[in-house]
Amino acid sequence: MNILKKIQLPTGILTWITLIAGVWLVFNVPDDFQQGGAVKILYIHVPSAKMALLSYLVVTVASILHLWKRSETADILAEAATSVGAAFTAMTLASGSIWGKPMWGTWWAWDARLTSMLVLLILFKGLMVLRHSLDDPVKGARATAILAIIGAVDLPIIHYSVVWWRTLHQPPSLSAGSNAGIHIAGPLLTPLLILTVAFMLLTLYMTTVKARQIEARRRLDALETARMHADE
Amino acid sequence: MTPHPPSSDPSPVVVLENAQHRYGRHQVLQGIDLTVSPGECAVLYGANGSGKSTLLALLSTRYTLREGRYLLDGIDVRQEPHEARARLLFIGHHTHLYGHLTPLENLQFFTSLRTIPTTDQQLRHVINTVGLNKAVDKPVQWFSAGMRKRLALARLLLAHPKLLLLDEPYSALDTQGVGWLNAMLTTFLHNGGSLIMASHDPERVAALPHRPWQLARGRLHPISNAQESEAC
Amino acid sequence: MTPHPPSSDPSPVVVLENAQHRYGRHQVLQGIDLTVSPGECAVLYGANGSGKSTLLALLSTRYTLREGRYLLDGIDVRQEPHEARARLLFIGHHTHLYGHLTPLENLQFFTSLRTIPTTDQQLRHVINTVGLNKAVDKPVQWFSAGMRKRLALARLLLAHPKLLLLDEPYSALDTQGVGWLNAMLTTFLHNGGSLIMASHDPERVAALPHRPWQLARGRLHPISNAQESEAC
Amino acid sequence: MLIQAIYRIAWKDVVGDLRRRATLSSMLFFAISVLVVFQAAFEPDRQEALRLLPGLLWATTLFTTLVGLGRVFQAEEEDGAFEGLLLASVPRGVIFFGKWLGNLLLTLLVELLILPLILVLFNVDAWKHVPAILAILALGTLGLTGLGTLLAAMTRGARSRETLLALLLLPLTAPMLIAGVQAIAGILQADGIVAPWIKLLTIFDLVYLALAPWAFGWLVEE
Amino acid sequence: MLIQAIYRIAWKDVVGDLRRRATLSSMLFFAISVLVVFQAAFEPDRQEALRLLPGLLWATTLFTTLVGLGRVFQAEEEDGAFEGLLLASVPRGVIFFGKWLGNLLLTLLVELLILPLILVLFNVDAWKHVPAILAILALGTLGLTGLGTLLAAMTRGARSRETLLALLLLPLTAPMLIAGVQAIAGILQADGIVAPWIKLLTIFDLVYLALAPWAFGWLVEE
Ligand code: HEM
Ligand SMILES: Nc1ncnc2c1ncn2[C@@H]1O[C@H](COP(=O)(O)OP(=O)(O)OP(=O)(O)O)[C@@H](O)[C@H]1O
Ligand SMILES: Nc1ncnc2c1ncn2[C@@H]1O[C@H](COP(=O)(O)OP(=O)(O)OP(=O)(O)O)[C@@H](O)[C@H]1O
Ligand SMILES: [Mg+2]
Ligand SMILES: [Mg+2]
Repeated sequence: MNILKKIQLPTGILTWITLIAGVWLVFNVPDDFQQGGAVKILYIHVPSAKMALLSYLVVTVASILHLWKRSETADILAEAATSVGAAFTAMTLASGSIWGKPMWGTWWAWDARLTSMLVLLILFKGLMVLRHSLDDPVKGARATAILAIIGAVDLPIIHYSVVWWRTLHQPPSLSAGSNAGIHIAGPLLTPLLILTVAFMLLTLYMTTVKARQIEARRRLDALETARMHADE
Repeated sequence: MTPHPPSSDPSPVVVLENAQHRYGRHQVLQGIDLTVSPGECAVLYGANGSGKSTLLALLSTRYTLREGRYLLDGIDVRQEPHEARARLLFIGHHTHLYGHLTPLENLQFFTSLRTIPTTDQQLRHVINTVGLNKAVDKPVQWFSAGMRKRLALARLLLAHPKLLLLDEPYSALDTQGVGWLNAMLTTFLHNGGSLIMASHDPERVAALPHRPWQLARGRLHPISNAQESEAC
Repeated sequence: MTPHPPSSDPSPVVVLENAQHRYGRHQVLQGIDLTVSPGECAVLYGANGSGKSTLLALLSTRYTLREGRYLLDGIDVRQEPHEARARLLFIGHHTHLYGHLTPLENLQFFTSLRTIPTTDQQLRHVINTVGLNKAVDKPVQWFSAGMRKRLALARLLLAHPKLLLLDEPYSALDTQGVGWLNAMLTTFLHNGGSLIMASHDPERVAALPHRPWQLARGRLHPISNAQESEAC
Repeated sequence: MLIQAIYRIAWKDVVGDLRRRATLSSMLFFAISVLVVFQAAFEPDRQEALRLLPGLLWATTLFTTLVGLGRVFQAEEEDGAFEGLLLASVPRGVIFFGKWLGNLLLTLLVELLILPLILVLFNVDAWKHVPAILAILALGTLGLTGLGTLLAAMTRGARSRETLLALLLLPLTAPMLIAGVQAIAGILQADGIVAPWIKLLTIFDLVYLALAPWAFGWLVEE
Repeated sequence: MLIQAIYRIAWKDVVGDLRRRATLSSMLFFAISVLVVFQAAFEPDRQEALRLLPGLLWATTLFTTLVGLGRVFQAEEEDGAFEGLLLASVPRGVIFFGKWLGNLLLTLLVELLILPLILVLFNVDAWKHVPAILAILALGTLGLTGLGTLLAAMTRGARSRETLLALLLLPLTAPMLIAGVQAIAGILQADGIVAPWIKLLTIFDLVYLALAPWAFGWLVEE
């Protein structure tokens, strides 16, 4: 946990620098001929979507570690990444909806990617609720870890949904070899890459802060019980 | 083992006449007569399954009396069960506690439902008295058997019933708990309360002035203190 | 109150070394050492909430031992909990009974899960022995407290464990039940079984040859038979 | 006095729940997953969605209520807590209304949140009818939760309880459901008939809420 | 030996239930009332009913399973019965499969009975596809009940348990639901695609039934 304390400030600073740089670039890039001003949402939407998926991946890995090694650190990491991931998932859904209105003429459509992303949000919620519904925190942590691992089947579904099904949603455009859909051209690509890095740093920063918070709260609870059972 | 003088108090707290109870077709109690005066303690002995808990359930109004007469403090319980309930307190095999609430919250709920005016400080004091001060903020579901029993019995210090009904109050209590309970009950009787309890433990009851009864084959008989140890 | 001679049997049934248990961060047991030889009965005394039931849960493999060593009949329980379970029988505060099944069905389920070969006639005989012949076809949910306890204890006559763990076995039993239980336990010990029980009732334990222990502040100490009545 | 007791009982259930923050939001997310299931199962197109909207709303409300009913007496199951409640000297009706109030509040909150969501997710343009729809939902919910609370009390300690509860609730609420669906459908159509259905809903409410406390008193008697 | 233990545990749950005749019939009637609710809520015409059939079947199965999950560990809750089961010297996986088997059998029976009912009630002419539809339902039910049993074990003793169970089960089964609906829809159409959906269902079954006993072992450890 010490390492978290050390990296918190530097990541915070780096996050701000890249964020500001990215945003500056975004407002100095010509509007897309086809999409108009609305394209700027891309710079929030795409990075938050990636970070949502990344966070769930972190939760899964941390859950496996928690079960395997009985590591409490892994459990704290899983809990922290769950809140962060839920926030990014909500952000993806919100930004996607806002973007969808001008692009598709509707806030929402039940296409595979959108639906599976909604399922991811419900899953995150389930993880958060389950942990606190079981009164024994040890059991809560273990049940949550198992649920997270089972829920991980949703990740490939989200990612490959645009390939497996004919969807309204944009197929992958950053990956090499894709030739369908709109390609994100050079001048648009640079700020997107910078912002993706910025969001990655932001995720790291938020997870760090959250993890330290959780750790502190658990330690406080421990002190509380210790106080209660002192002297006996 | 102070034998209680046969009392002929003019206004008994409990008058039960010709009471009976059936579970389906199984007649558990028949022709039960029981009179208890203020300050008197009646102890019910009887083999397992003889109907002690059933009799207490009848007295507590938990089961409705189908035949016979039951006067509590002059009130006809069959007519006004509601009035009767305000005058009695029953602590049975079960503790009537909410597992997800702390001792303090459990007692708060208890007093507020019965509109007993108390302050949190008083409640804390009561919790201290029964030796649960260290667990005052711990949800009750994590209590040991004896701790639950102690908390259940703590209600005795809050409600001031005319009639107290206890089902095996000594079970699960340690020596200190038994001493504390007997002290509390002595005060209660001294202040004119009436007590009816079921027990298998004549050694522990011995510290209280009491009148023993035996339940057998559905009928209730007074017995002498000398017969106690065989009756239970 | 026959004091048990300090035994130095070469192959003890239970060897517990430096055992400990925590609920969350609340350390209930620490550095517990306990050795029990065949034919020996160890009685655990201690105040309410001192950790007797917790220690029994550890010994029963219900809770997993995190630190220390636990050998049962030569088997390392941490390695082979499964093997250990086949050698012990635990009857705790709870009766482990299914309310919707009759006594006979409950015992059938018990024996079939443990693959103890029995006939219905034998089971009926056992039910008679514990005095439940009249209730043999009645679903257990309608039993009185003492009748449930009797049925729970009847398992003792079916399983032939090396180690028997009992948590307050005398509670809810009437005098006849206590006599019957003590007779049964004496036979069990005589046949070389080992018994560990928690109790608050030195008067009733006195009928068995036993060695008393006290649990206080999370530690287990041997005490003399003279100290028993203060220890519980 | 009695009001205070009702409040205390509801408080123990609802506020106690809300304080732990789990219940309301998990009911909401449950309702969302019911929507996902409907979509996955029926895949209505836009035209169909408008027609199915009233049914969707009521079916979601119904399942949310149903799934929430187990909770109503859950806390009372442990260690004779319900017995303790019955032995307090409050009339049985008060206990019933305390339990009902807690249940009602949660269900209403969920409805309030789920309606706009449905409109967005199924792409239905009925925003100007939202207040009227909510009013009808609330009207139906009064009776629905009243009946539900009674049934939850009735099936306390029963085996296969959830199934039984569902089995009893669904047919009994079918008439309310039809009335509710028709009332909302009436509102969504320009020339729809609404008034008689609302009258019907009101009658159901009154009957259930008048009968329930009395029936409850009978149920807990032993 | 182990098989026998699985059978004994399932026996205690199912046969014990069936003998008292309550569970199966109440599950069946519950399924019927779900159908009534669907009918009241959506009022599909005959043409629509054919299109909605796969969804109707799966939604009914899903809700029936969901409502039945509370039952799976209900008998174990009382008086430490589950603890007793864990202390018997059978591997944890056996206990899981015992519980699962009981659950599976009941759900399959209900499906078997409900399918002809749906065809009659909604007046759909698909009798010649009955065996194929049943096979697909059964395939999906394997994984569904496996996952459900695991979640029921996971939420033992949780607060607001039914809501939680529903909240966890529905999103996790959404992919299976889609696959199941599409497979049956494929069968009903002359030139429908079925094979890939069946493959998907099988994969889900295998994954859930391989993970579940192992996860169960973790869950009951203390
Ligand atoms: C609520 C609606 C939406 C949701 C839930 C959503 C979800 C997602 C997700 C999860 C990703 C990341 C996929 C991955 O990395 O595997 C993504 C990427 C993307 N989305 Fe959306 N989206 C929505 C609406 C939109 C709209 C309206 C557009 C624009 C027409 C759009 C354009 C994109 C683009 C260009 C990408 C990057 C594609 C790639 O490189 O993979 N999205 N979206
Ligand atoms: N599941 C649990 N979670 C947290 N704390 C627990 C749990 N079970 C027991 N405890 C705590 O551990 C301590 C010991 O409990 P235990 O039940 O072992 O006591 P005991 O000696 O059996 O008491 P009694 O004589 O009352 O039965 C108590 O302080 C209790 O509150
Ligand atoms: N709800 C019930 N339904 C049917 N029979 C019941 C019910 N409760 C108790 N009985 C039966 O009534 C008889 C008396 O039970 P009761 O609990 O009153 O006995 P008790 O004297 O308290 O016994 P114990 O000393 O074991 O606590 C028993 O035979 C029991 O089986
Ligand atoms: Mg009794
Ligand atoms: Mg104990």
